[in-house]
This record gives sequence, structure tokens and C-alpha cells, in this order.
Amino acid sequence: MRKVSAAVSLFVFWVLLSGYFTPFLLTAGALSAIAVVAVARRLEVVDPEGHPVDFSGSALRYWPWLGVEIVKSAWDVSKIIVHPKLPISPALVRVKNTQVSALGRVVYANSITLTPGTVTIVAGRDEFLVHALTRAGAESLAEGDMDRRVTRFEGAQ
Amino acid sequence: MIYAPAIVALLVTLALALVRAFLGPTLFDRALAVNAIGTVAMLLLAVLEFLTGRPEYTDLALVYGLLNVVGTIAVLKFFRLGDLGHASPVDDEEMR
Amino acid sequence: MIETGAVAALLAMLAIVGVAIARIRNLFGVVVLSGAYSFIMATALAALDAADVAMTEAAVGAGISTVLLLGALHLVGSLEAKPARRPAWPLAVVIFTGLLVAYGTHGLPAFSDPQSPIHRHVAPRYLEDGPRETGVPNVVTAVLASYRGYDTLGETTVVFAAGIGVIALLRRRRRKDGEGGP
Amino acid sequence: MTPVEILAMVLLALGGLFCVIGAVGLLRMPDFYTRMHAASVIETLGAGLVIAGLMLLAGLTLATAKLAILGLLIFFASPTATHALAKAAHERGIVPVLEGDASGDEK
Repeated sequence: MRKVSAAVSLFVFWVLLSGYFTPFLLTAGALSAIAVVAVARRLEVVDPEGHPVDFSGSALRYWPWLGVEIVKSAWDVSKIIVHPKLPISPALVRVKNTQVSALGRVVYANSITLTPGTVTIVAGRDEFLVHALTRAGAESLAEGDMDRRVTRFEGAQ
Repeated sequence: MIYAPAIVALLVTLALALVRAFLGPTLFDRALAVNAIGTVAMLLLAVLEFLTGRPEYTDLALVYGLLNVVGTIAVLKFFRLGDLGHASPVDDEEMR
Repeated sequence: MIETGAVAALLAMLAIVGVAIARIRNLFGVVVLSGAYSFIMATALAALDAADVAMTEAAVGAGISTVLLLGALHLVGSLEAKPARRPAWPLAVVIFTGLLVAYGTHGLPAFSDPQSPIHRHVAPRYLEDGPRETGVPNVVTAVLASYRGYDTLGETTVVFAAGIGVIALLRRRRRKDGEGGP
Repeated sequence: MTPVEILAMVLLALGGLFCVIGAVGLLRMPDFYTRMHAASVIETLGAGLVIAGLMLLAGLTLATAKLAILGLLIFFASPTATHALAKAAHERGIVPVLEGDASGDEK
């Protein structure tokens, strides 16, 4: 099932890149997609981690929220940069995470990194070492709103 | 006209990021600056393709994006492990 | 207009990066900066409408040569030796060659001049009949893979052989390392 | 210019502006870790707005789909690269300048 969905996504990607809809090229694309999946199967990379199709449903709910967070924090960081005094208060904090799966932790760590103002430096099993540009950013992360949302996202699969 | 402000801004970004790449002071600053340069070059490329009226060439920008990641990861992997293939830690004197 | 300006700005940045690469003594910095050079170069090429060359420059310059140069650095160490004497004579040669090349460009037809010889020989046929004769939508691919198919086959064979040679050489070195080391 | 073009131009210009802001931050910030935050402004808001502007101009075409993939690529790849940089710097013993340290005092 996962292989079929991987092959279909690869084929869609091929069509997007080529932009031609002649029978010959479409067949060539389909064969290439199947060949890639066959090779990937031998490499054993078509697993929940390499092609996490199960997540797409909950991702559609999580990403918009993450997008808003990114815009908000990017705006904050931009204000700090253009501020004449550069009011930064960098901090290294340890943030607890409650995800059970490795993929959930990856999503959380990457979400932290993706929002400007916070970067995951070391991603451990139960806690992350995070560098924050401002004390306020570190504190809002410690409140754990994003952590709860990622855990819910992870559990929704 | 539509693209002029964006192109000028991206060129300025490129120049500023280059300054950081020259100044360093550590390798990581340079790698960070070059990563940013890659992203900006990718955006600039996409905008330029629209400017020249061939929006379907955005594939090029995609290739850039992929290579940017590959390059950054290769530099960092090398810097951490001292080799691209297998893990063989090297002493710090050699790397500095 | 804005396109010309953008290309000029990109080329100016290229020149600055070139000088910086020549001046920086830390070779890691040089490798990283040459990656930046490739990205800017490829953007300039794309702005000049050479999409395929830009693609190659990005793939070779920013992708594989970064990896290869890093592999080379692993063998030689990361600090460039100080030059023994001031390179006045080589500098003169380089400047002279540069001027010669700049002078030579005056003999070339203007950029993208449709009347220049290179655009009037076989190019019109490739452009007009290529899709019909070969059935390949992309003109560059049609020329490389169909009109010059044997040429391309030879080139890929050479590149493939070179690749195998490099792999064979590196393999051998690594095994020796394993015997000597822990 | 049509309203769509004006909106696209505004988006593109704003994206460019945030890129410049990020690059200024790249220069102004005192140490490597803080510079990382500035660079991520370029990769999120700057890139996002530029791509959104271009998508608006392209309309419902293949180019829009490609731009969407480009956006997703940045979305997935940039945090990975940033994290790899941060981790490598951390392991190499680059110490971040923290709040308590002498401010603006860099090497």
C-alpha cells in the first residue's frame, strides 16, 4: 500500500516536472516511478519514516497552525534585527518533549528550528537543547503548547 | 516592473550574505552564510525565470534547493566526522 | 534593463568572491566560498537564458565538486602554505592573458545576435524539425541524445570509466588504512 | 497593472524586504548561534512571501505546482540543515554568547 502511494507520488512529481502529456512520455514516467520504488524497496527506504503517508491527514491540521507561528516569530525576530539596540537575550534551555515515536520527536525538533528565534541544537530522547534568541522566546517554548500539538499530531495517525 | 523591487532586494541580500561569508570568523558562520546564499540564489532564479517569461523553468530552482542541502550536509558531515563515508574521528588540531 | 543590471551585479559579486577565494588561507573557507561562487555563477547563467548550463553548473559546481574538494582536503590538511615569494611574474601573465581574452571578445558577434554564424548553421533545423524528427520535446535533449547520440555515448563512456577508476583508487586506499589502523 | 499583479508585487517586495532584514541580521548578530536565527528569517518569511507572490502570478499552472514543491522543499530541508549546523557547531565546542555574558563582546 505504502509502495503504491510512493509510486503514485513519484509519478505525479514526474508529470509536474515534464509537463508533457504524450502517451510515450507518460508511460516512461510510470515505468521510472515503478523502477525507483523497486530499487527503494531493495534499499528498504519505503518505510513509515521515508514516506510517512499516514501523517497527511493530521499534517493538514498541524501545518496551518505552524505556519501562523512561523510568521509571528519571524516578525518578532525581524523587529529585533532592525531595532537599533539589537535587544537580544540569548539563552540555552532544555525543553521536555512528550512524543513517543522518533518521527514525532523529529517533527517537534524541526518545528522548533523552523520557527525563527529558536533552534534545536541537540535532540535527545526526552528533552531537547534549544538555543533561543530571546528569553521570552525560550519561555513561550517552555509553556509546551507546540509540544502538546505535536504529540496530538503524532497520536492522530 | 513587478519584479524589480524583489530582484534588487534579493541582490542586496546576496551581497550582505557574501560579506558574512568573507568575514567568517568560524567555518560555521561561512557555511551558514553560504546556505543562505543558496536559498537566496534559488529565489532569485525563480524570480528571474518569471521575469524572462518562462515560469516552467522553476525546476532549476528545485535542483538548487536540493543541492544546497546536499552541500551543507556534506560540509558539516565532513567537519564532524572528518570523512564523507565512514565515521573516523580526527583530532582537533588537524581540523582547525 | 533590470535583467542586465541583475547580471552585472551578479558578475561583480563573482569577481569579489574570486578575489576572496584567492586571499583566504583556510581551505575549508575556500571550499565553502566556491560553493557560493557556483550558486551565483549558475544564477547569472540562468539570467543569461542558458538554463541547461546553469543546471550543470549548479550540479557540478555546488554539488559534486564541494564533495570532491572536501575529500581532497581530508588528504592534504586544511591550511594553505604561505607562498615562498611574491607572485609578481605569474600575476603579470594572468593579467596579460585576461586582457588578451577581453580583447578577443571584440571579435565575437554581439550577445544573442540572431545573425551570428552559430545561429545560422544547423541550429534552425534543430529548432524547427527537432521535435518532429526525434520526438523529444526538449531541444537540448534532442540534440544531445539524438542528433549527437554517438558523441554523447562516447562522452558518457569516458565519464563512466573515469568514475570507476576513481572508485577503484579510493577503495584501495581505504583498505590500506583499515590494515594499518585500529 | 491588474490588482493581482499589484498584490503579487507587494508580496514579492515584502519577501525581498524580509530577506534583506535577515541578511542584515546575519551581519549584526554577535555570534554564530544568534546569526542562525537571522538566517531562518530568510528561509521562512522571505522565501515564503516570494514564492507566494510568484504563485499568485503563475495562476493555476504547472509552475505553481513546482513552486509549491519548492516551498515544501525549503519547509522540510531548511530546519534539517540549520539543525545540522547548530549540532556540528555545538559538538565542535563553539560556545554561545548568553545573556549574562558581556553584551556585544565578540571574538
